[in-house]
Amino acid sequence: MPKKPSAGNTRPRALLEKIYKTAKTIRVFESEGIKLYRRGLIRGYFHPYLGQEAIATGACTALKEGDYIASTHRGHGHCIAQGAEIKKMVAELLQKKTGYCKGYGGSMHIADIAKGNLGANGIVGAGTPLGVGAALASQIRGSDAVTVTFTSDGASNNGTFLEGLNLAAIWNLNFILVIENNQYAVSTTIEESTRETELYKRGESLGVPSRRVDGNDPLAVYDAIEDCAKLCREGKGPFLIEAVTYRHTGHHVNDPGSYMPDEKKKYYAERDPVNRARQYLLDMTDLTEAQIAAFDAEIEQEFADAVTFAEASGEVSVEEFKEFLETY
Amino acid sequence: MPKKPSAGNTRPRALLEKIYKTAKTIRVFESEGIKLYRRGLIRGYFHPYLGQEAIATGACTALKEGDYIASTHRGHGHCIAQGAEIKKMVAELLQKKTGYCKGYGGSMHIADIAKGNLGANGIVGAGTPLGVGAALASQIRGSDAVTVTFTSDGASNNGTFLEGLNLAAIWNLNFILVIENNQYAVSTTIEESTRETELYKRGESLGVPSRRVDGNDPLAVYDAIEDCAKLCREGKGPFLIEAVTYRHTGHHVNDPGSYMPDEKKKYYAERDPVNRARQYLLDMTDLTEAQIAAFDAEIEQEFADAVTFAEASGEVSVEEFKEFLETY
Amino acid sequence: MADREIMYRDALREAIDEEMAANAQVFIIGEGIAERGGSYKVTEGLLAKYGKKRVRDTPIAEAGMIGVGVGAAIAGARPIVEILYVDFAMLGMEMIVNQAAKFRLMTGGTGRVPFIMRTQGGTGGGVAAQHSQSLEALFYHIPGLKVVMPSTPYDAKGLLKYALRQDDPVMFLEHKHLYMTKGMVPEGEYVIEFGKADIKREGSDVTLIAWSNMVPRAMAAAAELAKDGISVEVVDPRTLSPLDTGTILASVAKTKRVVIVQEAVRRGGVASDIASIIQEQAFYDLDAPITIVAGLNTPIPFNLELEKASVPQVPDVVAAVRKVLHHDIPMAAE
Amino acid sequence: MADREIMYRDALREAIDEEMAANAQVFIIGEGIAERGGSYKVTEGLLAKYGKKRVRDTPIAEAGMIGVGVGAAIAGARPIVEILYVDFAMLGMEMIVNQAAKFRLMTGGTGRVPFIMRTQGGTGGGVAAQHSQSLEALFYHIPGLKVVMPSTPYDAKGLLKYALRQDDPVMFLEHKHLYMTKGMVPEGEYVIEFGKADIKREGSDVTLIAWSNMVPRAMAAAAELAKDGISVEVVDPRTLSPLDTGTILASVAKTKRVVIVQEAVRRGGVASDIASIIQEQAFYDLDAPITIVAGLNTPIPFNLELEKASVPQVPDVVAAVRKVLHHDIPMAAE
Ligand SMILES: Cc1ncc(C[n+]2csc(CCOP(=O)(O)OP(=O)(O)O)c2C)c(N)n1
Ligand SMILES: Cc1ncc(C[n+]2csc(CCOP(=O)(O)OP(=O)(O)O)c2C)c(N)n1
Ligand SMILES: [Mg+2]
Ligand SMILES: [Mg+2]
Repeated sequence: MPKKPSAGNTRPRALLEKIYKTAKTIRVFESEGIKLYRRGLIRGYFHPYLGQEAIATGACTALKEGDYIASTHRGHGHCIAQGAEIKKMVAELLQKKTGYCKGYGGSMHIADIAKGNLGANGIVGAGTPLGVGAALASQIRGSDAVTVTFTSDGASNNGTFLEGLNLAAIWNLNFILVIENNQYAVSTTIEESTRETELYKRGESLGVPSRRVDGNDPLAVYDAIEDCAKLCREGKGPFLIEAVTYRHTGHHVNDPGSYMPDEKKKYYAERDPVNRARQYLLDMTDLTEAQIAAFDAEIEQEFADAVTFAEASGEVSVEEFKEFLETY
Repeated sequence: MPKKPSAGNTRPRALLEKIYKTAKTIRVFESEGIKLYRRGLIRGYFHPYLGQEAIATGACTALKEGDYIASTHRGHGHCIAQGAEIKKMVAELLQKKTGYCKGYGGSMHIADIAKGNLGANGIVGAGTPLGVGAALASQIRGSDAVTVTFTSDGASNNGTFLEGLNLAAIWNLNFILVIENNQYAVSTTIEESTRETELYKRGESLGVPSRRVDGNDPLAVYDAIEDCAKLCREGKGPFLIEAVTYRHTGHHVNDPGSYMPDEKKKYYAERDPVNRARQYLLDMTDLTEAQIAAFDAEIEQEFADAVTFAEASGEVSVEEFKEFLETY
Repeated sequence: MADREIMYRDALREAIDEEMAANAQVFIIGEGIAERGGSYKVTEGLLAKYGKKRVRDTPIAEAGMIGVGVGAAIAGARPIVEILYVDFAMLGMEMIVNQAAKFRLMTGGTGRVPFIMRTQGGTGGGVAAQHSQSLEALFYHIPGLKVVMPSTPYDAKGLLKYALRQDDPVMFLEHKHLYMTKGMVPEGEYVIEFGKADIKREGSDVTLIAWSNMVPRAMAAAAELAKDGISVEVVDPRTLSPLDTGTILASVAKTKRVVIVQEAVRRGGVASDIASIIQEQAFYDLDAPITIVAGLNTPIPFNLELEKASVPQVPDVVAAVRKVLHHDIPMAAE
Repeated sequence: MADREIMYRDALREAIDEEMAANAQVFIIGEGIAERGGSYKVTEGLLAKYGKKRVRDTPIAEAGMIGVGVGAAIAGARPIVEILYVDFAMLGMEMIVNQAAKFRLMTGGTGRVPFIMRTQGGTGGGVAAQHSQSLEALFYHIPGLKVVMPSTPYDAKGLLKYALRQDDPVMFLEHKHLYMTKGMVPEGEYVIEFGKADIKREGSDVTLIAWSNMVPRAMAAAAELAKDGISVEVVDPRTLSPLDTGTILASVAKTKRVVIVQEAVRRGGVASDIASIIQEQAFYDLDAPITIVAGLNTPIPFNLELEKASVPQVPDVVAAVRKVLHHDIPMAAE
């Protein structure tokens, strides 16, 4: 499945740099976030995006300002790729008033409406109709904005998949459904969940042009979304992209993932999306290892600063909460 | 689309007779029922099955005792084909205590559990998971019973379609989903409801063997269901059959169906399922027109007797109702 | 400008029409609402006026329609999603309860969801158990949802216009029996704010609280009781959430006796909640227990007589008022 | 046979295990319940014992799972459908409300639906707005559904066993905080009939009604109040539908004062309904308004302190009891 970048040595450095930095930022956010979780600083669910960075990175990088995304319970990566401020994300995880949702939402509900991110979601599958709705709003107001909903193999067995995508299709919306097929829903394998594991076929059966891409290759995802987004803006939407990938960890921080076979982990580790983004930089630009190491350091520093910021922040008080509720 | 019976002149007379009588009984029930409705004897919704008789008839005739069906809001035909007593059906429509549901249910809720009919349903799409449930119950108790859910083009855009059929597929249930594609949901055409009007493809996208048949040909439906039911009993279920058809009337008794183009009505009238069943009798058996006319007379008499029976029946009293509610 | 007598369904149409004309973000989707003008003709003519982009027919996909409406609202549009029967809204409960109602809080107040679900409930015409429910209590219990139940053309128009201008998800619950009822509606522009009960009839002996299709029944009961010199105050909350407890408590302070009538089943209904509030906040005002006249604890039967027996009729309301009026302090009481 | 102290989750497992052993029609489906033994380990070991036919993992398809369960029940099986969070049951509301609850009436009593949905609700652990709801009121309002909310291992086992032997759809609502709590459970066979409240602590000054995870808090409050000589009777209805009004009214007749505590939001909750019943049926027994201690009118926030503030804590219950006890008849009252 891993393939060479589609167009040889021809990508602009700015693009490759952005892709690398985004993927790496997600990697750092998740790895360091897990440490914060283990230190007891984060409560609730934490579903790491480790291993799937290519998808959010490739997809969001291909979008324009004004476009929308709708995300999942595994939403940190999408949020970062869509341009969120790391410190506001960390503050949210730490339940602080300076967080994206003032600590009301947490990991599963971070939204960044200013950036067009309609939010993570605690309900598997919900992002599909929500994203279609954003695409519908765009069409009604005559905007050519595109909406990408990130969804999952598990969600493709849920009724929201059929209903949402079918509505997008009959209305020719600027909508792209990205199925992140990481081959598991918690510990349930995709083979146990459906007979037809080529999920993109479900899109075809609704008359939606659909295809599979290597979900560990940020450029493959970028190309697919760029292509679909362009076609959307020409009135040819919607599209479905199935991006095949694999988690590096268990389902959430407390899941050891013992059901994940070593060979598969190894196979995908060899196709690590962050490494791949890095290799693209080395292969296609003049950037040196040292320069990339400097990027890394910057990214790590940004995260460290975010933690400092978040820890120094206060929480919404019960009084403020009750005051807010008076208008609820 | 209309095709000759698959196997020439080789069908047993008993089968053809049963098919004709069933289709004709449905035809009479609906035509006469509409008259009762117009006379004000029936309240609520009445969705005639006129024009679709081949489907219920062909399908239920192919089933065995102990098999289940789940039906729709357009459910009289399924109920009759599954062996219901006409008088209890008429009594139900007339709100009488002697009806299948003692007058509590009405047209949209007639069930005949003894005959394996899990009931009509006022919620479009609900029959799919319900039927899958019956198939699951059968599998768990080691029975080889088959369940047929009759569903509709409209319902195929509802989440229940995906969720129900997918569960049947992963569990290899003895389940057959029959989509009665009459090309409308009320006045909304199938082309307005979906881009891919070949609905059977949705089954394929879930790994379920699926095909289209002529829904106006009772033998084509019979053959398809007999075949699928046999394969189900060999552990090869589930299956999906899309039966293409057309209503003779509007959506319900009070819908003039003015949106239905004359050419289409004419096309399907020429392929009238009851006529077709009748022609099979004439072509493949020794039965004479006169003998068939005698069947018709019998069927009409049965309906007339049913009306007499129903009209003479009493209603559940408010006191009896309240007593029943004490256990509810 | 003059008042005219128009039907409830026309009042609703005017509200949608005026707000669509005023705000390009307003649009409407539903089954058979465009070409066919809707099952109750509320949307008739809107397609011709506003075009296919803003007036759309949908497939039978209630969860999807509601979800799409919620998503469009989050993205800044003002969708109206028409669901044919409130019973079918159960298919979209997830989107209503977990998404629409919670988004504002979950985003710390930054996200808003100006989503309107228009639908209708109640008994009528023998449409049986799956097309006759009164489910307002389900929405009423969910923080973040506004629940609106107009009983007259005037209220219907004013409340729907207001709904289309505020920023929270609204369950706009009409009644199948009311669409063809008539009432006076001004020609000119007006809106009715949420949380303002309307005293549909003033009175001094008993407070009779009713909403939606129970208001005409309450009014009929009040008229009948007036013949016996009993003065009934009919309070129509119009919006259940927010609930105008001020007006209710003021009326109770005056009458000391309360009957609440709802078409929904008694158990766990909104009437119980209103009763619980009154007894908690006006305990010493009450001269008799608050009486609830409500639907029986049953799905609605198809049979006409049983259907009627399942929901409050005028004589039931009359009897309940007489009962609370003639309520005597039992001998054995302290 | 002796009693043992076991956990709530173990009691649930024993109930399922024993009933699966006794009745081949009983089966269970859910997400991760087979191989993984369930998120709360309730179903651990059942796959090995009863095999893949009767213990099945499902895809993420709550509407489908619930629908399939209802269909299987109609066809005579006894399905248990485990839904991970009650919040997700909203996806299957149509099947619960329109199919499971109504089938018996719609068929004139001939059809039965012995369908059990096991799920869990309530706050705990920062799982935020879409994983923390207490939604019993939604099911309570629907005629035809039984609503069961056990607070102890003993009740959990006895009620679940009973549920698996009766013939109506049951919403079996567990609490995420209770799974690892312990209690005495006999070794031997027993069932607990629906509609029998349990007096968890006898007392004479105030009736404190609580269910599910509010029972331990009510007990803690009662213990604290006892230190001040206040005698609190804690009544746990155990099943909300059917509701044992007899036991409740008998307690009220004795104490004359009532506090009801629920984790769910105040508005439109079951507590309101119970209050409305008590005030209607025991008006002259009451020496003070019935006080409800309930969740705030809000989706549950992620932040720990705000989460805690959103639902009743022991001090809230203590304060409410003191309030109804020291309730003085206001000077101005008649
Ligand atoms: C409707 C719903 N059902 C169940 C869950 C519990 N749950 C959270 S994540 C998850 C697995 C999701 O698998 P998939 O959709 O493939 O996404 P992934 O976790 O692999 O990214 C489950 C079952 C949920 N959040 N929402
Ligand atoms: C969930 C749901 N939505 C809407 C309706 C209202 N309704 C009743 S029949 C119908 C059209 C159904 O079309 P289709 O599914 O194709 O079946 P047909 O009437 O053609 O047999 C609609 C919209 C319903 N009963 N249930
Ligand atoms: Mg997955
Ligand atoms: Mg159709």
